[in-house]
Amino acid sequence: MTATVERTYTSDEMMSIAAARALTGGQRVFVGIGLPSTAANLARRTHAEDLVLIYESGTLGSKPTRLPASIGDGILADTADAVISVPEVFNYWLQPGRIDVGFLGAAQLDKFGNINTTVIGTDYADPKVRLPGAGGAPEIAASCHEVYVVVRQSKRSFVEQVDFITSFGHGRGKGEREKLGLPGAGPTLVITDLGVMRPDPETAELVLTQVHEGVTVEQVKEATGWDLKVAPELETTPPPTEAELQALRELKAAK
Amino acid sequence: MTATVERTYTSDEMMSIAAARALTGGQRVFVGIGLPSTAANLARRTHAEDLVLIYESGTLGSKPTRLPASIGDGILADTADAVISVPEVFNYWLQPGRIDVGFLGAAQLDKFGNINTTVIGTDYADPKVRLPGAGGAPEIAASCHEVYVVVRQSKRSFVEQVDFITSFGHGRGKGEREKLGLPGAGPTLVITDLGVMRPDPETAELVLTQVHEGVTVEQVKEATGWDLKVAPELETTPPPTEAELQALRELKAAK
Amino acid sequence: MAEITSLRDAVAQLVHDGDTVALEGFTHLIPHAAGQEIIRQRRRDLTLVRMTPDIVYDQLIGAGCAKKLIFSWGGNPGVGSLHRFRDAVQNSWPVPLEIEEHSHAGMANRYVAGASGLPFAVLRGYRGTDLPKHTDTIKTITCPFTGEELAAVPAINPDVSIIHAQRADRAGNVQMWGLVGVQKEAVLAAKRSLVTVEEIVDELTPMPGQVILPTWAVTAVAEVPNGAHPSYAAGYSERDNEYYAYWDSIGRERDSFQRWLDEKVFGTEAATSDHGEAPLVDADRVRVSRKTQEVAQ
Amino acid sequence: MAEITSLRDAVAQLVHDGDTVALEGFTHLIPHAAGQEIIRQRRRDLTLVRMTPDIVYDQLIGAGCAKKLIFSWGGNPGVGSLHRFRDAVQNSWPVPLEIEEHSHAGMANRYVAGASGLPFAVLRGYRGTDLPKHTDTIKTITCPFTGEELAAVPAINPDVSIIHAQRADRAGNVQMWGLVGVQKEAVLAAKRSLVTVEEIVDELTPMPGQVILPTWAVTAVAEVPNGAHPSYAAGYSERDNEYYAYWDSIGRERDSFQRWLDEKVFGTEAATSDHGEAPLVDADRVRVSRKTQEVAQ
Repeated sequence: MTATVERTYTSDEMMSIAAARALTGGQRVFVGIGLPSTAANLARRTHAEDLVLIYESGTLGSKPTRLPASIGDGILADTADAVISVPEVFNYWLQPGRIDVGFLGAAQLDKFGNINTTVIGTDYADPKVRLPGAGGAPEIAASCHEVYVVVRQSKRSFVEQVDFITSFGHGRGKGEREKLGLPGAGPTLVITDLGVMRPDPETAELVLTQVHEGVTVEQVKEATGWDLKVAPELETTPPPTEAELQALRELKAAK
Repeated sequence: MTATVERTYTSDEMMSIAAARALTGGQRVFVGIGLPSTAANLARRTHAEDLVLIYESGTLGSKPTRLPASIGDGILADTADAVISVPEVFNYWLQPGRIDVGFLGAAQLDKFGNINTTVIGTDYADPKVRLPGAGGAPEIAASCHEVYVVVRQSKRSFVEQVDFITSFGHGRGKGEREKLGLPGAGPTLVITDLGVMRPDPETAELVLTQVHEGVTVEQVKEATGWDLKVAPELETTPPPTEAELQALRELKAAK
Repeated sequence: MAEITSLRDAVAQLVHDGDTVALEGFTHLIPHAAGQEIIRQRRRDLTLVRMTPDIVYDQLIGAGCAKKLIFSWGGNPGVGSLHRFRDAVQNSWPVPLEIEEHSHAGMANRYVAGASGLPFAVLRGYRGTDLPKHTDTIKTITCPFTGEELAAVPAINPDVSIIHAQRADRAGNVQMWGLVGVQKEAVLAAKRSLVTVEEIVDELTPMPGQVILPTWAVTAVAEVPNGAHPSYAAGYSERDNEYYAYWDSIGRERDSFQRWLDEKVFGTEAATSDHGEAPLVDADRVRVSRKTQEVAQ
Repeated sequence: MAEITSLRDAVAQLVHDGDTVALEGFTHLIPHAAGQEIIRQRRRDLTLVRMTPDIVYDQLIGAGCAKKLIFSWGGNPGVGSLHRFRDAVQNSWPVPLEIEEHSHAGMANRYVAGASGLPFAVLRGYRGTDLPKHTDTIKTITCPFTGEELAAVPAINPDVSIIHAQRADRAGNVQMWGLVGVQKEAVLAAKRSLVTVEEIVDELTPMPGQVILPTWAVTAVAEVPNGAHPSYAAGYSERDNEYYAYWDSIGRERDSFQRWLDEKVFGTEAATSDHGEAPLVDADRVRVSRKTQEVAQ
């Protein structure tokens, strides 16, 4: 870990920047609050100015000049191309598959990209931890063309199998989405503070395809609750550029 | 018919005024264009200032200062409490039974208040006359608490049984609406240029309860295609007052 | 992102023979100029969808563009019948016209289902009427919670939907206000869409009652001032009520209609900066029929 | 016609023990003052309905007003957990809390069905998730046209829905704008409704993006300035983000919550011309927790 002493950025910053880079201009992104919102707004500030941000509170094309403090922050409405009702968001815009990327967080994520934000523990009626629940995520995960997950990685949160499927990823493997008739491709990208995972094209199991600069494969494996496979051609995430770091810090500082 | 020479109003004017009188203040009225719209606007100008007019083009609480030339006349939107989409009119406002009176016209009306605005002739595929069709009427007739019909009376239009049920009245008699689960009471009042009919409480057959001043029962029977029954206590419509006539004529003249 | 283009190019690219096409606008913002451009380009075998086929569809039907009409109220509002529509239904002139008939509530919900990516919609509708006997796209469905039976209608998903709106910006974002009918649903339900607008502006000033269609939800935008005439665009024009009566005299006979087609549609270029058929002078209105047939809409 | 009345009288008349009550407002326009008045009047055995039970329901649940919660996302937005909600679910304190859990899409459609007078709604939802295993108000339904299976959820028709809006006129017509969430649907779905407003005005100036509820669709209107605090009313106030963090310190322990209840709710009168709990001074915020738990909403 000699590299860490030289780093001028945190692993959270690397995560947000790596997540932002995954977005490309013109995409329509359904944005969850927190890490996804930071990444999506950073992308708009850097390389993807014409990214279309959609928030479930009812805004199409929000262009906030600071990070929204909540999904209902007034700045999302004030800067939007259109403000619509919540039923309309889900029925007219999400459900028919008009959104390219669903950008989600997760409390617990498993080997096949299934997401749990409902309960920790296998007894739903008497959970170890009661989490907030589904929100918009089940249908975001079903209907967006692709799902990107951005989440801090740990053995506790990256598990063999989630306790509760709040948002369906790839189930127990390849082909399950098609069988269920889910229109979108599901989670195609998982970005953490350590690296990037993608589903194996054959099995849909999440495979480490990229480590952030200064992170070792062992570190990622130690922070994963299953026997994480590594892609044959493992890449290293280029470190944040000055411009990216500055944009991120300005965004976070803006009030 | 000695009275006619003294009359200073037309039978159409009597009809509109009689129809306007049927409405009382505060009622929510779903208004069809043409005769119903004239009557409803006249009521607003005379005794029922706070009548709430709802047009299927998407206006709640229109207060036009002249007769709308069409259901989509801009004045309906400009003077409305709220302008909404057409799906919302039908789903959120009509369907749940929020409207007191559905005020309809008819091309053909039968003994049990069923309305036909679809085809004249019994062969749908090869009709004698192709009429405009249903529009909003079937669900207006189903969902409003009551339906008032305003229509010029003739043997041709007042028939034993309509060729096509566009809007269900009382079917073939009392109790059929309940059997179909229709929430509203159906046609409770039919106002014509000759008099007024109401369904018999026992049979739901339309019975003449009122003739306009100067009109004889025989005249009404001659203009009816079934053996019209007459209520034991037949009333005579009071003639238009000066104020009513003036209001109606001003309304019709207003541009 | 919507392409900003001419009406002629938009219709050429987006409307094909055999397509299912919806021109919407509930008495306000009816895309008349686009309808006439479809006639001008001589499209055939269209399935036309519209809640209120009025003059705009009388013209398309009379010109032989349509093989089928899906609708809920077909008339000349405030005037009477659509003679070209009647002639097609009753006499197959100039070509036979199949009809699929619903109520407004049913049609509105069919568009809502289409816009929502659902295969069908549920409503309390059609009960006791004769419509389900003749329209096989009306079925019943049972509520899985209460056991109640309700009506079900299939989604409408046109190949192309065409609407008229007040404004678009240079990015192709569309803004309309006033009576907005079922236009948003029609566009969102369609595979492709064209919006003609009164004007293209630098910025869309927010308006009370506005409906916005983001550019990425629209295929093409064409500037066609007065493109709704004889219908109107609130804030831009008034409804030409006299034209509706005048149309009765044109549409009533095949000959007069054919002359109108030759002169006013085929004899003119596609509307661009000014709509092909300008509001008429009184002299044009010699055979206005005042016969009115007032029926429930 | 809506009755214009005080918050205290409105809650006394409209909210009864055992009622199903929906307080809506999607992060904007949350009717906090009304929630606290329900606590103050010591209502019991309520079935609380809300897409996003946040602080307003943490307070009601902690005060023992609720026996059941129907919801789709329960958290303190941007801060973390709702400790009173967790304590009720996990430890039945102060009373057991039954839960009925949906997704946002499902809840939104349940309100839409309720507002539409339909017994159920259809959506593409819940597929592959574990929610249907635990929530018996999620069923499947087959499209009568395509044979496709979709999700069905029953209508929500609360006994009372309560929302906060910017303005009403003296006739009781309500106007709101900005993020309008599911409030119109919640009011239209309910048997009775109460709207608290920032102010009652002579005339409702039209606003872009406005939603109007006519007076005859609302039961009661009460003027409660700042009645959404710590949420906000666009055009009137800003969201008090610090209060959300501060609430974590209050709600975390039963004792601190009880003290808050005694002081800020039972120790004050119903909000009338000024909302009972004014924005807090910094001195009140001694135990603000910064622990955040960011999960997908």
